Formats: sequence, C-alpha cells, structure tokens
Amino acid sequence: MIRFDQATKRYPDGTVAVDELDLEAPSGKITVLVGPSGCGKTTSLRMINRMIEPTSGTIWLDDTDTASMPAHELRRQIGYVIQHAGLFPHRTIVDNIATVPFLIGTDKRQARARAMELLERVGLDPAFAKRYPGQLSGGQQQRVGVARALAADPPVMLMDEPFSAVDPVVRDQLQDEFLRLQDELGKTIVFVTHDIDEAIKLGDQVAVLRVGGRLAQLAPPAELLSRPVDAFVAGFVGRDRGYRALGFTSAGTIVTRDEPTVTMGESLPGSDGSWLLAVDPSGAPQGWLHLADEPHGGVVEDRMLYRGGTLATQGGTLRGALDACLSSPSGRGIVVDDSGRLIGSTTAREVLALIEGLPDAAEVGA
Amino acid sequence: MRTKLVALAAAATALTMGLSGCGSDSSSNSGSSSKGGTISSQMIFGGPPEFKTRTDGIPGLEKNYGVTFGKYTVTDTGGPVTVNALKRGQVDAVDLFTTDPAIKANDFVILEDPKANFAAQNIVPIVSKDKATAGVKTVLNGIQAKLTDDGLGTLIGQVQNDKKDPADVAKGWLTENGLDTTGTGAKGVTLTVGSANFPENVILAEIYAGALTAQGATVKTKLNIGSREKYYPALKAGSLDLFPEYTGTILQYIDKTATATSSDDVYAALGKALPANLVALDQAEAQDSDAVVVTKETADKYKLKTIADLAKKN
Amino acid sequence: MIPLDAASSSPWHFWGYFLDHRSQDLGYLWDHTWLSVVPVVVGLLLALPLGWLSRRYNWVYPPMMSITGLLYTIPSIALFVLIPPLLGLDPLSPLQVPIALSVYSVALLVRVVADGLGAVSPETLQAATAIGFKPLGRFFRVELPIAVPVITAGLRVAIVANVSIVTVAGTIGFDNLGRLFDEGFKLSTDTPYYPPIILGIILCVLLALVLDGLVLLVNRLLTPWRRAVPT
Amino acid sequence: MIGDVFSWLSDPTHWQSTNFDTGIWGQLGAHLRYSAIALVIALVIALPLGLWIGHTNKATWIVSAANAIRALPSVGLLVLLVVIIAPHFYGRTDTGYVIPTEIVLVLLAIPSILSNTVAGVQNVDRAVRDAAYGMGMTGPQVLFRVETPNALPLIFSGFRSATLQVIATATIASYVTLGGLGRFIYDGLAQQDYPQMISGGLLVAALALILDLLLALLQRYTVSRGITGRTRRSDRAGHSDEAPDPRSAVLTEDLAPEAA
Repeated sequence: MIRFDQATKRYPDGTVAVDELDLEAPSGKITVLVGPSGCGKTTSLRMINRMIEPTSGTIWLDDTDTASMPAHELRRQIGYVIQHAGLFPHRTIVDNIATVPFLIGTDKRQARARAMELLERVGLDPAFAKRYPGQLSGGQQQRVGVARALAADPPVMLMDEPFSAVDPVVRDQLQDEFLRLQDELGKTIVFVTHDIDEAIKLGDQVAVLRVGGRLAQLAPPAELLSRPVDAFVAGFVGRDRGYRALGFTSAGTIVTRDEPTVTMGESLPGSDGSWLLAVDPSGAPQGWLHLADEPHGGVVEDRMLYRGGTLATQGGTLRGALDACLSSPSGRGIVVDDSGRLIGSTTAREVLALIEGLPDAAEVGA
Repeated sequence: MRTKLVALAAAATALTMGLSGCGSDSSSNSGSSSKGGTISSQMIFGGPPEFKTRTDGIPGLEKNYGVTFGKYTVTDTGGPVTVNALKRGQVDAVDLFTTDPAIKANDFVILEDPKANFAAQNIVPIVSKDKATAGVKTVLNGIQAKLTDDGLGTLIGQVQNDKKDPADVAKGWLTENGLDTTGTGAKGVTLTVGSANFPENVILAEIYAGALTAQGATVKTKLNIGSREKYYPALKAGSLDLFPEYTGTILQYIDKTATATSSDDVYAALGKALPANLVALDQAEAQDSDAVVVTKETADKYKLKTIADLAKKN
Repeated sequence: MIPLDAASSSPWHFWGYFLDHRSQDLGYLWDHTWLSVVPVVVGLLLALPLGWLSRRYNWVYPPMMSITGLLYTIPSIALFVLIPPLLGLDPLSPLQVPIALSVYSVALLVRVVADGLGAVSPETLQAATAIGFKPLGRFFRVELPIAVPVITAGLRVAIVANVSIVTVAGTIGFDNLGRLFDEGFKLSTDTPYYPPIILGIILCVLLALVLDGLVLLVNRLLTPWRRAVPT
Repeated sequence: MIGDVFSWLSDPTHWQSTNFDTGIWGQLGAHLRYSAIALVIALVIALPLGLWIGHTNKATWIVSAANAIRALPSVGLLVLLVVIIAPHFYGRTDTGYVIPTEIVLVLLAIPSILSNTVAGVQNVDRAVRDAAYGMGMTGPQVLFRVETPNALPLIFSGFRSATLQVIATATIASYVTLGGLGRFIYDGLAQQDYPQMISGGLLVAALALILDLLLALLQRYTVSRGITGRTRRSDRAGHSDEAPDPRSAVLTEDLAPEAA
C-alpha cells in the first residue's frame, strides 16, 4: 500500500506541480495516474521513490515514511519502469535485468539465473540474454525494462508511461502481457499515462489529476466512464465514454445463428445472398466475399476478401459484440470461440436488445 | 596561479627523475673513463647544432687539438641559452662569439686558438657592384675603419642587456664617431640593406643605413632575415644591395673547400670567390669569430689557456 | 639607466615594444594573418567537393575519413619539413607552411563538410527534389546553406588551430608572430625579456579571437533564419 | 632526396646513442617520456575534474576556461615559461627546460580530455541516468557504473587527440634545447642536413600514428560492445561500424561549448 498524505511539490520559482495530494494505491492493485500534461502525474509518481523530494507532506509505503530511509535504499525496494526503458547500453540484457540484485549484493550467478527466468517471463527468447540493448527493438527493450524492475522482486512497481514510446500494435500487445503478468504477480503498481484508454484498460482504479497537481477523481474505470465528477473529468474521459463503458460489461453468452461459409481456395458456390463469409480450413473467419462482384465458379482468393469486420469472442464484452456487428460489411457480427473458430453470427439489433435489457445504465461495469 | 603551476611542474620533474634518464642530452656525464681521462673527456660542451658537424666545430677541434668532449648539449647560436648553460654549470665549455658582451660580464675565459681552428671573421660589407659608387664606398669604408672589437661589444651590450633598439644604438655610435654628418656623398643611390636575425648584424645594418641616409642615399632596410640560405640568394639576385657579413663564414658558404684562416688570406680569398655582381668593401678590424669559452673557475681549476690544454690528462 | 632598463624589460612594456618596432610587428601580424586564413579558405574549397563526394557515394566515406584522419595525426613541424621533398620544393621554400596548413584544413574540414551535409534531413532533401531542384542546384541552394552552421564550427576550430600552429613555423625561421618569441628568447640573457614574448602571445590570442569572430559573423550573415530562433 | 632520407634512417649509427651523442632510440625514449609525463598529469587532473563537472553539472565555466587555453600559442607559452623558470636551476640538469615543457604539454592536453569527459558524461541518455537512480544507485555508483562506461568512447577520443597534440608539440621541446625527436628536425635544419631533418619529421609522424593505433586498440577492448555497436548482429544502419576517429574528438570538444 502506498499512501500520499498531503504530498506537495512546490518549485523555487513558485510553480506547484503537486498540491496537497491525498491518494491511496492499494496493495496488489494497479492504480493509474492520468491527466493532461502539467497535471503533476509524473511528479507524483517520482515522489514515491524520491526521484523528486516532496516539499511537504508524507508518502507512506505500508507503515514506513519513505523519507525515513536513504533514497537509494528506498529505491532498491521499488521497481521502476520508464518511458524509454532507460536500459544501460553498455551492459548485456541479462546484466541489465540483474542490476538491482547486483547492487544489493546478490551472488552473481544467482542473480543471472533469476534474470534469465524473468527474461522468459516477460516473453523474450533467452537468446537475447547476451545481446546489448542497442540490438533490440523498442518493444523488446521495454519488456527488458519491466524484467529489470521485477528482478529484486519488489512488492511495489512504479511505471512512468512505459508503453507510450512504442507503436500502437506493440503497445496493445505489451498491455495484454502486462495484465497477464500482474495476474500472476499481484504487485502494488502505480502507473502513469496520458492516455485515458490505457488508463481504463489497465487500471484497477484510475486517478485523474488536473493541471496544478490536484486530484480530480479517483474511481474504478467503469465508474469514471459512467459518473465523471465534473466537466473536466468528463471532458478528459472523452465523448464516446458510454460506448467505451460497454467494454467493461460482459455480453454473456450470445445467441448466434449459423453462418454459411466457403473455405479459402475452394470454388465459389452459386449464390442467393450478396455476402458470404470465407474461413480457413480450421474454421477461422478470414473475411467477407461480395458475391455480386465475383464470377460464378471462380476460386476464393485472398484479393477478393473484405476484411473490415472485427470479431466478437463468445464470453467477451458487449463492446466487442456490438463492434463486430457495426464493422461487418454484411451487418452480421461474427462470433468466435477462444481459439478463433467460427461459432455463428449475430446482429446489432440483438446486441442492443442485450444492452437495453441491462438492469440499470448506471450499473454498467459495476 | 604561478606558484601552483610551479608546484605542478615540480611534481612533473619528480616523475622525470623517477623514470630513467635515457635520451636526455644533458644528463649525467657517465662513461668519461673511456675517453682516457683527458680534461675535455669529462666535459660537456654546449653550442648550436651545426657546431657539432661544422668543419671548424667539433671535428676541427679534434683534428687540430686532439680535443674530444664527453658529451655535446645543443644550446643556441651564441645566445642566452649558451651563456646561461655555462654560467649555471649545465655545461663546462661552450661555443660563443668573441664580441659577446656576456663574456666580459660573467668573467668567462676565451681559450686561445693558436692553430687558427676558427677562421678570421672580420666584418665586411658585401654590396652590389652597380650600387658601389665612389660615394657609397667612402661612407662604408669610413665606418669600417672605426669598427673595433670593443666598440662592437659595447653596442651589442646595449641591445642585448639594455634592450635598446638597434636603430637607436646605431645612431648613437654614428654620432659618437662623427659619422652622422649630413652630406651629398651618396646622393642619387637607392639601395636596400639587409641583415641576419641576431643583434650584432642588425646593428651593423642600421649603422650602414644611417650613414648612407645622412649622405643623401635613399635607403630601405630588410632586417632580421633568417638564415644565410635565405638572404644570400636575395643578395645575389639583387633584391638586397648591401649586407654586413663576416669574412670567414661568407667565404666558407660560397666556397666549401676554402682553407684560409688568417684575416688577410681570408679577405683575399673572398675577393676571388664572390660572384661578379658583388663586391666586398674594406674589412674592419672588428672580428666576430667563434671561440671556445669556459668559466673562470674551470680555467683556473684545470689551468686552461689554450684550446690545446683541454686535451691534457686530468 | 638601471630603472629604465628594468622598466623596458617588464612584461607590461609590450605596448612600448610594439610602438618601437611597429613596422616589423605589423609585418609579422600580416604574415600571421594570411598564413592563418588563406590555408583555411583553400582547405574549405577543397573540402567541399570531397565532403560532397563522401556523402554522395557511400563507399567513399570510410576511406576518405581514414585518409584525412591519418593526415591530421602528422605533427605540424613534421609536415612542414616533409612537404618540400614530397612536392619537390626547396627545403626552405616559404610555400611549405601554407601548404602544410592547407593539408590540415582539408583534413579537418572534409569530415565537417560531410557531417554537415549528412545533417540535412532526408525530408528536406526530398522536398527540394520535389520542388524541382537539380542535384547541383540542390547542393548549393539547399544542402550547403543548411550545413553552414556545422561547417562554421569546423572552420572556427581550423582557424584557431592555425593561429597556434603558425607560430611553430616561426621557430624554424619563417616570418610570423612566432618570431617575436624567438626574439624574446634570444634577448633573455640574464633576466627575462618579456615584451616581445608577451606581445606575441597577446597578438596571437587577439588574432585568434578576431578571426573566430569573423567566421561567426559570416555564419550569421549566411544563416539569417537562425537569428529568428532564440538560442 | 627520399633515397638520402632512407639511407639516413637505415644507418645503424644514427639509432644508437654514444656518450657524445644521443641516437634515435634515446631521443625516442626522451620524446615518449616527456609525452607520457604530460599525459599522465593531464589525465590525473582532467579526468576526475571532467567526471565531476559532467556528473554534477557544476562549474561548467571551467570547461570554457580550459578551451580558451587553446587560443594560447604553445611556442609563446613555452618561451615565456623558459625565460621565467630556467634561470632558477643550477648544475648539470635540464630541469629548468623540462618543467616549462611539461607545463605547456599538460596545458595542451587538458582541454581535450576535460571537455570530452564532460561532454561524454553529459551526453549519457537522460533516461539511462534516470533509470540508474531509480534502480537505487547512489551518486558515485551512477557515475562509475553507468555514466563513465557510457562516456568512455568520448573520453577515449579526447585522450587520443590530446596524445596526438602532445606528441606533435613535444618536438618543440627541442627548440628550447631539450632532447626528443624534434632534436633531429632542429639539428638537421641548423646543420643543413635535410635527410636528418626529414627523417625526424617522419619519425614523429610515425610515432603519432603508432600511438594512435595502440590507443584505438585499447579503446576497442575497453569500451563495451553495446556502445560501440561492434556487435555480432548489428541492426544499426549507416556508418556505425567505422572506428571513431580522433578528429571527431577534435570537433566534438569544440562544438560542445558552442552548443552549451
């Protein structure tokens, strides 16, 4: 548990970065600090491991006042991940990961063994161990950054926009893996981002800060979307928050109807409808065929496919189900199982009915 | 700041001493025994680089007197480094010019040169033949007649020790000797006077220039030209018209095989050796020749009078 | 007499010394100035095409940098004395000093020009090509102006270094401010004779400052766009 | 002429020292000794100072001051110091000339080492420094375990350009009568023995090149492969494989103050 108690950072020139912040980050949970630039979110985070010293107020790490021990000892108990990873270019990946164990005097061989373990845990090939950071992509470096923060098994992790410097596809992947990792490890995490979508996706609770370093709202993501406390939070959370809130509500088991398909590489059947779903031999949907455009008897080829439709996973969220319907050129949303094989299709009307059937809009996501 | 630098440098020196002394030109005088224990074999000689190889330098001393020194330290050409090295005991014998006022000032002893190892070095103006009008000759020969060793030494002393400007020193000498009288003896002549880059030569050039100007000549000066290899071709080609020279060296420069050593022989040989467009005017009594010089203490200790005494057993 | 002597040997007498030997000292200053400037100009003129080549053809860059790097490691006094036999000049030819200094300037500036040209962003180059510049026009109208600040920095190094290296040539008999040191050295008989030495040092430093300032000034004139941005 | 130089150099009597005369080996030793002393002193002064300035970002004016020293003509400084210091020494010693020479060489070497060290430390990626502190390193740990290894390439190039300058300038020690390879240049000039003079020049140039090569090798084995990019599977583009050149040091150190 990390607790900010009237924590304030005021600079000599009078600017106040963080103003009497009271905040508690519960153990084993992810608390995301989010807000526009200049809101003091990074300052707040860096006050926890005293990379920035608070001007006044106290920050508690469980029952310990963080100011009561030397800064470097405090920091060795706290994992720290930053935007550009900040790996040491002159050290191999394995030695980068083992930085803190080396610092606290862990036996070298033991520290390296643990580092190798962590390397795999963050999804990197052990072959990377002997390489240098310069040989890794941005996403790979960021995984190493996470592994390094975990090396001494600190109960607390601070993450300062760790995924913002990588491209969106990789970011999404890293976020998913991060959540999976947190499921296993259950660390107390404070996470800073300027991206509200990331905050909502990752946070067990989200703290929205406003410029000048004041806490605007602290709430679980769904509540933040449904009940922003004021115009600032509402504006920051964004316009389509109602739709995004569906992302926190399970669609339950969607009732589907069978969808006729054609397998890739086979010849086109004579058609009675205008859209036909193409699947691969395993039954995974590949895209839609617009039959009116294609000659009868031709072979189904890649170039014929319309790939616009997203796929809803059975047991997924209402947002996923609705989006599958809305994005499908045929108007029929495709539902697949966990391994990506076709189950059937549904329509927007049917999903909307599910939404309308919810007990109370206010309880979305609760 | 300065104290700090010196302290720092002292540390550097300590390091220098710590490391071996190999290669240092003036380190200890070891191995003197191999030279058979003559006085000179225990001595360090200081002089300009060329003295080491010049025919009247180290090879000449060995040939004429059988003198071999223990070690040679390069100093400068009859300048303050040589004087200081001798004075402060860095070396024991040096090559200096006889006119050097430091010899008298420091009570140094010039070792006699009975076998005339060093050729006569009387001061002589070398002038382009077409500029050597009767008037110019009269003026310059008049100067030559008044140039004495002592007088020259005094002049150099004024530049070297009193830091007077050579032009002023020259003017003073001309006045003193009544040679600055204005007249028309050299009227209509236009010439350029050159000099090498050591005080005595500059003073001489200034003296020539001053007297000629007083006698109505139009004179330009190009002083402090570096080495003889630079100015002699200019003289020969006519971009310089007048140059104060020394009979022995200029002869040696023009004719490497010259053997004359006495003043008159050298002067005669020079007259023959000069190219047709150059002429040597009267030579002065004043000489500025090389000499082997030691301190008074050294001379007394070993009872040295001539260069030959250096070859005696210790 | 004696107080006067002491005064005229004092380090502060350098101005009086200068007044006494004005024409000679101004001559040295002039020689020093052109020896410092001309080789840098020559060096730049040679370095521009060479630097451009090293950028234009990738394979030229590594050998070009090795060769110029090698040239720069040769000590100046060594280069002075090596130039005449290499070029078949007289051992005392006055040309050896400006030639040697030009060699250094080229060696230094080729890399600077190449790096300066390399600093022009590919977007800018593409835009210039898209607008319709031909390669030569693009070089003179776009690449070179943008590389000016980097080249300027190199020119400043080259010219300040030259001012110092030229004095070394003074010790082997070439006319320039280095001769003042020679003179002071020769006249420091019993006590130090400071005026020419101090004068030489002061004139060298002033010359370096003035030439450095001139390069900066030219840089400002050539890069008006940089003045708009506070640095 | 080139043949004369070759025969001068290949004459064994020119290599060996006698009591009377110092040969090439002896002068080479003297040259190396003057240079090594100056470089060691300069390193002892400039390296810790540079690391401290770079690490703390304090007293950066010292770097500008050190760079201003470059505008001083080394010959003038040498002569000035000789006429001040040399008269204070008596006896068979050349200390009065060695001290001024070493001071000049040290002053010459300090700016390159100092400004490159400062620039090297300051150029360390902010994120890297931030991470180092964030991991719980103390100030000295950050300096010695992170900043210094990362600054090594620049420190090396500063030291290499200092070495080149010192080797080159040590020749003017001979102008004030000391030994060293410059002896052959000045003696050859005075004796009109041009093969000797040119041989001296060649020897100094060769010494400079060989030392630079040795330092380049040392650099190769001391600087982490992660920084040099000399890795088995380098995914960097461009000229990253090219060995750092001493001249880039000359540039960086001079560009640095301007950028600051």
